[in-house]
Amino acid sequence: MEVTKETLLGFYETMVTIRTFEEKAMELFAAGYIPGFVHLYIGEEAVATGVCANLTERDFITSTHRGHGHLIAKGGKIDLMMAELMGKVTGYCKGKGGSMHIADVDLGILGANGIVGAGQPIAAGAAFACKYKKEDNVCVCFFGDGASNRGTFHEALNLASVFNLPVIYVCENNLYGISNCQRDHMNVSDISDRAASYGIPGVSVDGNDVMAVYEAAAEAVKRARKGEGPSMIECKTWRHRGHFEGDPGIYKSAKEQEAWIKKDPIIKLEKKLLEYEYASEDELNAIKDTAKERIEAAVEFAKNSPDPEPEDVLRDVYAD
Amino acid sequence: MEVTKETLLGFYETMVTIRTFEEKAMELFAAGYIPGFVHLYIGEEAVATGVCANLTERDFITSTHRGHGHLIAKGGKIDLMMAELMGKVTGYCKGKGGSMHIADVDLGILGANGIVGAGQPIAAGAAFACKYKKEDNVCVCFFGDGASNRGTFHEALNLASVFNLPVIYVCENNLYGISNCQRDHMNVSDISDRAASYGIPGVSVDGNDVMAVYEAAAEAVKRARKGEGPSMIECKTWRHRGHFEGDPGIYKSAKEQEAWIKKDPIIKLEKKLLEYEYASEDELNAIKDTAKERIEAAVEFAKNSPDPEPEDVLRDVYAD
Amino acid sequence: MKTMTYVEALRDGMRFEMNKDPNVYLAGEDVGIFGGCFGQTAGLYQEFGPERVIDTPITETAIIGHAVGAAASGLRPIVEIMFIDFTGVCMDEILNQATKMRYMFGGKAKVPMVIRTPCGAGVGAAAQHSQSLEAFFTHIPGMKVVMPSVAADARGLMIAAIRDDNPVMYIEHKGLLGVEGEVPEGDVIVPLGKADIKKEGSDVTIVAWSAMVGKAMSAAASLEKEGISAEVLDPRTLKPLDIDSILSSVAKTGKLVIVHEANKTGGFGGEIAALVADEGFDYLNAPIKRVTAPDSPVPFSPVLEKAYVPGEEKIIAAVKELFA
Amino acid sequence: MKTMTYVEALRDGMRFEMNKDPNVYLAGEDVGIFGGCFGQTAGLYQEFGPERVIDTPITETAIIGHAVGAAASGLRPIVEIMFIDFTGVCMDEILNQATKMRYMFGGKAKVPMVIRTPCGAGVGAAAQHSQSLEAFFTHIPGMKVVMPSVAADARGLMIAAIRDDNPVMYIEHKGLLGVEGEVPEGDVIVPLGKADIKKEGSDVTIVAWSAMVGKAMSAAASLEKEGISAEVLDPRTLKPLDIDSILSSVAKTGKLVIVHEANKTGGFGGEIAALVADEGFDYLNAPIKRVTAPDSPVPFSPVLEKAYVPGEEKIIAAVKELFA
Ligand SMILES: Cc1ncc(C[n+]2csc(CCOP(=O)(O)OP(=O)(O)O)c2C)c(N)n1
Ligand SMILES: Cc1ncc(C[n+]2csc(CCOP(=O)(O)OP(=O)(O)O)c2C)c(N)n1
Ligand SMILES: [Mg+2]
Ligand SMILES: [Mg+2]
Repeated sequence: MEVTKETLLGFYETMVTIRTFEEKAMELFAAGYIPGFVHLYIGEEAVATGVCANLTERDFITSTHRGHGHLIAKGGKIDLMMAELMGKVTGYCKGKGGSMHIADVDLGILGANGIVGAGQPIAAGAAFACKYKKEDNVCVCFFGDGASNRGTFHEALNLASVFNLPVIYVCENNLYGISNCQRDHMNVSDISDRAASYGIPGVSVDGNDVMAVYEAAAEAVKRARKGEGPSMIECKTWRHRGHFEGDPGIYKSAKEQEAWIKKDPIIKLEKKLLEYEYASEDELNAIKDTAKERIEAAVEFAKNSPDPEPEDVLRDVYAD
Repeated sequence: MEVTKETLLGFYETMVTIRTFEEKAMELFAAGYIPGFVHLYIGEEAVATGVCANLTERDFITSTHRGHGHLIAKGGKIDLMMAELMGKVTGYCKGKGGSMHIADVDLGILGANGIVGAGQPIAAGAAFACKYKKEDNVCVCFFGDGASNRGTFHEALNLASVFNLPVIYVCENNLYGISNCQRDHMNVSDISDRAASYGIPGVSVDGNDVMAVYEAAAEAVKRARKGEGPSMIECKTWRHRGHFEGDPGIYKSAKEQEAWIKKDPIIKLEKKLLEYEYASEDELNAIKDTAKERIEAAVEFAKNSPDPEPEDVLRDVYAD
Repeated sequence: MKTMTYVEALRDGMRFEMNKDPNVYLAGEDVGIFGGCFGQTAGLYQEFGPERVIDTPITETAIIGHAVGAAASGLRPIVEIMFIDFTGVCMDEILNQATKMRYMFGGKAKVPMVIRTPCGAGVGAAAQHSQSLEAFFTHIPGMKVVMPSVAADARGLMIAAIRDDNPVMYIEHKGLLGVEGEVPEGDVIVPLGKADIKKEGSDVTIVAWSAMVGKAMSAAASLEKEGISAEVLDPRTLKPLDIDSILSSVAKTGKLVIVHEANKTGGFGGEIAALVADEGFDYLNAPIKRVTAPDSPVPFSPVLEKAYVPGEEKIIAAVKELFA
Repeated sequence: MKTMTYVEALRDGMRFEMNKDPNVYLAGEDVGIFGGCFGQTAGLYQEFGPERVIDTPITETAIIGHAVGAAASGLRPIVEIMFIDFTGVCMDEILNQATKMRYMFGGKAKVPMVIRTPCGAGVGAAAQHSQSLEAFFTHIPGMKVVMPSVAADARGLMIAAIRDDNPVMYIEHKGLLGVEGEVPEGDVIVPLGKADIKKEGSDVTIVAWSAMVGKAMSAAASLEKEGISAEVLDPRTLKPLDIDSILSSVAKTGKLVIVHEANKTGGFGGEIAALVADEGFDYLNAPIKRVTAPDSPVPFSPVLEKAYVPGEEKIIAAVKELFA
C-alpha cells in the first residue's frame, strides 16, 4: 500500500493533536477543572488515527470510556469536547455527559460509553442501519482487551457475522483492564484469534505503528463497503498513564512501562517522517505548536463558557 | 478405551429409561396432565448418558429447559420427576418448579433452567467450589447450539479457563434453537472450535453414538479431576420432536428429519449390542419392559399424589 | 370497527406502521417463519420478507444493543424479547444505553425503538417465564411503558409506540392474546399517557392494568349488585402516567384500590398510591388498598399459580374492606 | 468502640467473617492488588491471598453467575459489582437465578451470597456510574437489600449479610465511604430488617436511607430551630422492611416525608408511602411527601448534579409544606 507524504503528515497532526489534548486534560484534571473520571489515551494515538483515516463523515464509530482519541480522529470538535470535559453548557452534551459520554451523532460518533463492552452491539446496530438503507457506509467499534471478555463481544460479533454487517471491530489491546493484565484475564495471546469463533477474519497488528493500523483498517473497511461483512483487528498498544487519572498503576512493572514508553507511537512516526525526509524537525515542531494553539483556544473557549442552569436537569430526557 | 458389556448394557438401560420417560411425558402432556411447557429429549439420549456415566453423586451438573434426560442420567428419581411435571407436592420441587426447574442438589443436579445459557456461569461456580474445597469432583454444563451464542457462554468459558476450573462444557448441538438453524445462527460449523477463544481443548463427536460421547467425556473428566482445567465437547445430535410439545416444526425439512431419525441413538446402540452378542433381542425387550414398568409406577405415584396447598405459595422464598 | 383478537390487533398495528414507514423493521428470536412463540408475528415474514422481519440468534443483549445503534442511526426497530423475564439478560442495554443515550448526549440523539414483550402468569410457565416486571421499566428515566388490556388499545398503542421518538416498552399479556374486541381500522392511535375509564362509578376507584382490567371489571359488576358503584380506570400507559385522571376519579369517589399482577413490594401500585397519598390526600376518606401477587416467584403448579394471580374475589374483598 | 470510616468498617466486616469462616471469599474486578475502585478491599488480598480474594475479568454476568453456583454448592461468596449501574449486565443472574433458585427447587437449595456494590451520585461520574437502583432489587422476591448510612451499620450489616443464607444486595454509597463513625468491635451484627431511629421527634417522621440520612439529620436540626420536631428513621434494610417501626413513628407524628436519592417514579419511597397510606392511613393528618431526585438520568456537570441530588433545603421545604 502506498502512502503519500500528505497522508503521513496528516496522521502526525492527528496524533499530536490527541496527545496535546490529553496532556492538557491531565493538567486540567489535576488543577480541578475537570470533575469525575478521566481516562487518557496517551500512548494509543496510532490506533484511532490509523483506523479513522479510512472513514468519512458518513461512517459511524462507537467509542469507549477512553474516547478522546477516537473523537478527535473521527473529526470531533476539540472546543466542544473540552467544554464538555468541564461540564459547560457549550459542550458537546451541554454538560450532561462529560468525558465518558461525548458524542457527535452528526459526525457518526455514537458516543463514548461508560459501560465496558456496550458499544459492541450498538456498533452492529449502526452497521445494520447502513446495510438496511443499502448505503456503503460502515461502522467501527473500538474496545479494549478487557472488553473482549464481555458477553457483548460474543453476541455482537456473532450477530454481525450472521447478518454480514459492514462493521469493523477494533480491539485496543493495551494489555490491561484496569489492574488485570491480559495473561490473568484470558488464556489466548492474540485476541484477534477470537474472530474465528464467528467466521470473521481477524488480524493482529502493532498498534503503535500507525501505518500498520491504517493498512489493516483499510482492508477491513474495503471489505465492509463491498458488502463482504465484518472484520476484527487487534492493535497491540500500551497506555502510558494510570487507568484513570489518579491511579498510580502499582500493578504494572517499571520495566514493562519503560520498554513500552520507548515504543511511543508518535516518536515512531516522527522517526519515519525524518527518515523519509517528509518533514524537517522544524516542520514537525510547527505541527506541534499549531496543535498546542488549537488546544489552548479550546481551553479558553471552555473556561469562558457558562455552566448549565439547574433547571436544565429535566431537559433532554425525552424527545417529543 | 475398553468398555465392558455391563457398561454398554447400563447405557442402554439409561437411554431406554429416558426415552420411555419422554414418551410418557408426551402422552401425559397431550392428555392435559402436565401444564406449561415440555421440551423433550427424544433423540438426544446418548449425550446425557455417555457424559453422566463418568460422574459420581459428588459431581455436579447444570441442565437446561430440555433437562429430563440429564436428570435421569445423573441418577435423578423418576417418580419425583414425574410428580414435579404434574405439579404435585411430592415432586422434586413440591410443584413449584415444573419441568424447567427440576433439581436435586443432593445429587449435584443444580437444576434445569428456563433461561437459555444461564447454566454456563453457574456451572463455573460449582466447579469453583470443587476447586476451592480442594476436592476432585467436577461439574458438567449441558447447553444447546443456540445457547452457545449467548454472552454467558463467552464469559463463563473465559472465567473457567482463567481460573482453571474442573468443568466440562457439553454442547448438545441439535442444529436448531427453536426454529433458527445453525447455519442461520452462526458462521462456524464445529461449535467446539469456539473453545480455542479461551485456550480450552474442544472436540466434536457424534452425539448419537453413546460410546463416542462416553470416551470424549471420560477424557475431559479425567483432565478436570487432575486439575488440568476445563474442556468443551460438542455432541452433534437431533431432536425428534418439536421444540416444545405443540410445535409442529414447520421449519425443518422432512428429508432432514427422516435422515436423522435413521440415526436414532438407541437403535444404533441396539445394533451394536446384538452385533457384539452382548444381549439378545429378548434381553433388550426385557430392559424396555422394566423401564416401562418403572415409568408406569412413577406415573401412578404422581397421579396419586396430592396438589400443593394454596398457602404454600409463600413458603420457600427465603431460607431462614 | 372490526372484531379481532388482542394478538391480531397488536400484529395489525405493526403491519400498519411497517406498510407506512420503510424504516420500521422487526427483529427477534423466532419472529420469522415460526411467527413468534405465541403467534404474535405470524404472517409478517411472508408479507414483508427476510429484510424486515428478522430472526436473530439467542442473543438478547445484541438484540437490544443493535436496536439502540440502529435507532440512533435513523431506523425504527421493533424488537421482541420472547418473554419479559428475559429482559434481565439485556438490562444494561435498556437501562444504560437505550434510555440514557439522548440525555447523556445533551439531547442530540433520538432512539425510537419499541421493545415488544409478553408478561404474565397463568399458563403454567413457572418462575422464569411468567413475571410482570413493568415496575423496573417505570423506574428508568427516558423510558415509556405501555400495557394494553384490550384489542383496540393493543393496536392503537402499538402504532403510537412505533411513532414515538423514544424507547417504549410494549408489554403484552400472554393471557390476553386470544381475547377478542372491537378495533378501529386505519390510522387510529391511542395516545401514550392517556388513561381510559372502563366503567364509571361513584363509590370507589379501581385502578388496574393489563390482564387485571378484566378482573377489575368483573369485580365491579359483582360489587354493583351489592350496591357499591366502582369506577374502573385503566392507565394503559404507566410511564408517562395519566395521574390527573386518577386524581379526578379519586376526587369523586374518595377511595382507591390498585390492582396489579406483579409482586406487591416495589410494584408500580406503590407509585400510584404514593402519588395519590400526596396530591390526592384530601380526597381520600379511607386507606389505599393494593391487590397484587404475593412476594414470591411465580409457582408452577396450577393450584399455586391460581393462588398467586390476583383474582376477582381478592379485589372484591379489598373494596369491601373500605366499606366495613 | 473504635473510630473508623464507613469504608474501613465495611472492609472490617468482610475481614471479620473471612477470618471466621473459610467458606467466605471475595471476588470481583480489581478487588485484589488494586484494592477496589474506591479502596474498599485494600489490604485483603495481602491478608487472605489470591485464593480468597480473587480478581475476575470484566465479566459481571459470570461474576454473579459463578457466585450462584458456588453458593448453591456450599461456599459463601461476596462478589463486588464495581458500580451498581453495572448490575444491568448481570440482571438475569440476580433476577432469575440467585433469588429464584431456592423457590423453584421447592426450598431445596440455599444461595448465601452477598453482592457488594456502590451507588450514588456526587462524584461527577455521570449517568452510568451514579445511579441509585435499590428499587429494582426490592421488587425481587428472594432478595434482601441493605443500605447502611453510617460506619457502625456498614460493618454490622456486612457481617449479618454474609451470615444470611439468602442473596443480599449490600449497597454502599460512594459519598459515605470516607465518613467516620464509632464502630463496635468483635462479633456484633446489625440484624437485617431492623430500622434505626436516628433522632426522636414528635411532629413529623422523616424516613431516609443511605446518604440521605445525613441530609435528613441536618434538615431535622434546622427544623428544630424553627420549632418543628422531626423524627428521623433509617430503615437500613429495605427488604425486609421494618414497616412496624415506620408505622409506630407515624402513629406518633401523623406526618410522613420520605427521602431518597433514586429517581422519584418507581422509587422505593412509593412502596413506603403505599404501605403507610394503607396500614397507617388513620394516623395521617397530612399528605405523604417524597423528596427524591427528579426523573432524569444523573447529569455530569456539578451544577446539574447538585440540582439533581436531593438536598437539605428540599427536605425542609417538603416538611414545611405539611405545616403550611
Ligand atoms: C460493564 C463494566 N464493567 C466494569 C467497568 C469498570 N471499568 C471501566 S474501564 C475498565 C477497564 C477496561 O479495560 P479495557 O477494556 O482493556 O480498556 P482500557 O481501559 O484498557 O482502555 C473497567 C473494568 C465498566 N465501566 N463497565
Ligand atoms: C435467554 C433466553 N432467551 C430465549 C429463550 C427462549 N428459548 C427457550 S429454548 C430456546 C432455544 C434453545 O436452543 P438450544 O440452546 O439450541 O437448545 P435446544 O432447545 O435445541 O435443546 C429458546 C430461544 C430462553 N428461554 N432464554
Ligand atoms: Mg485494556
Ligand atoms: Mg439446539
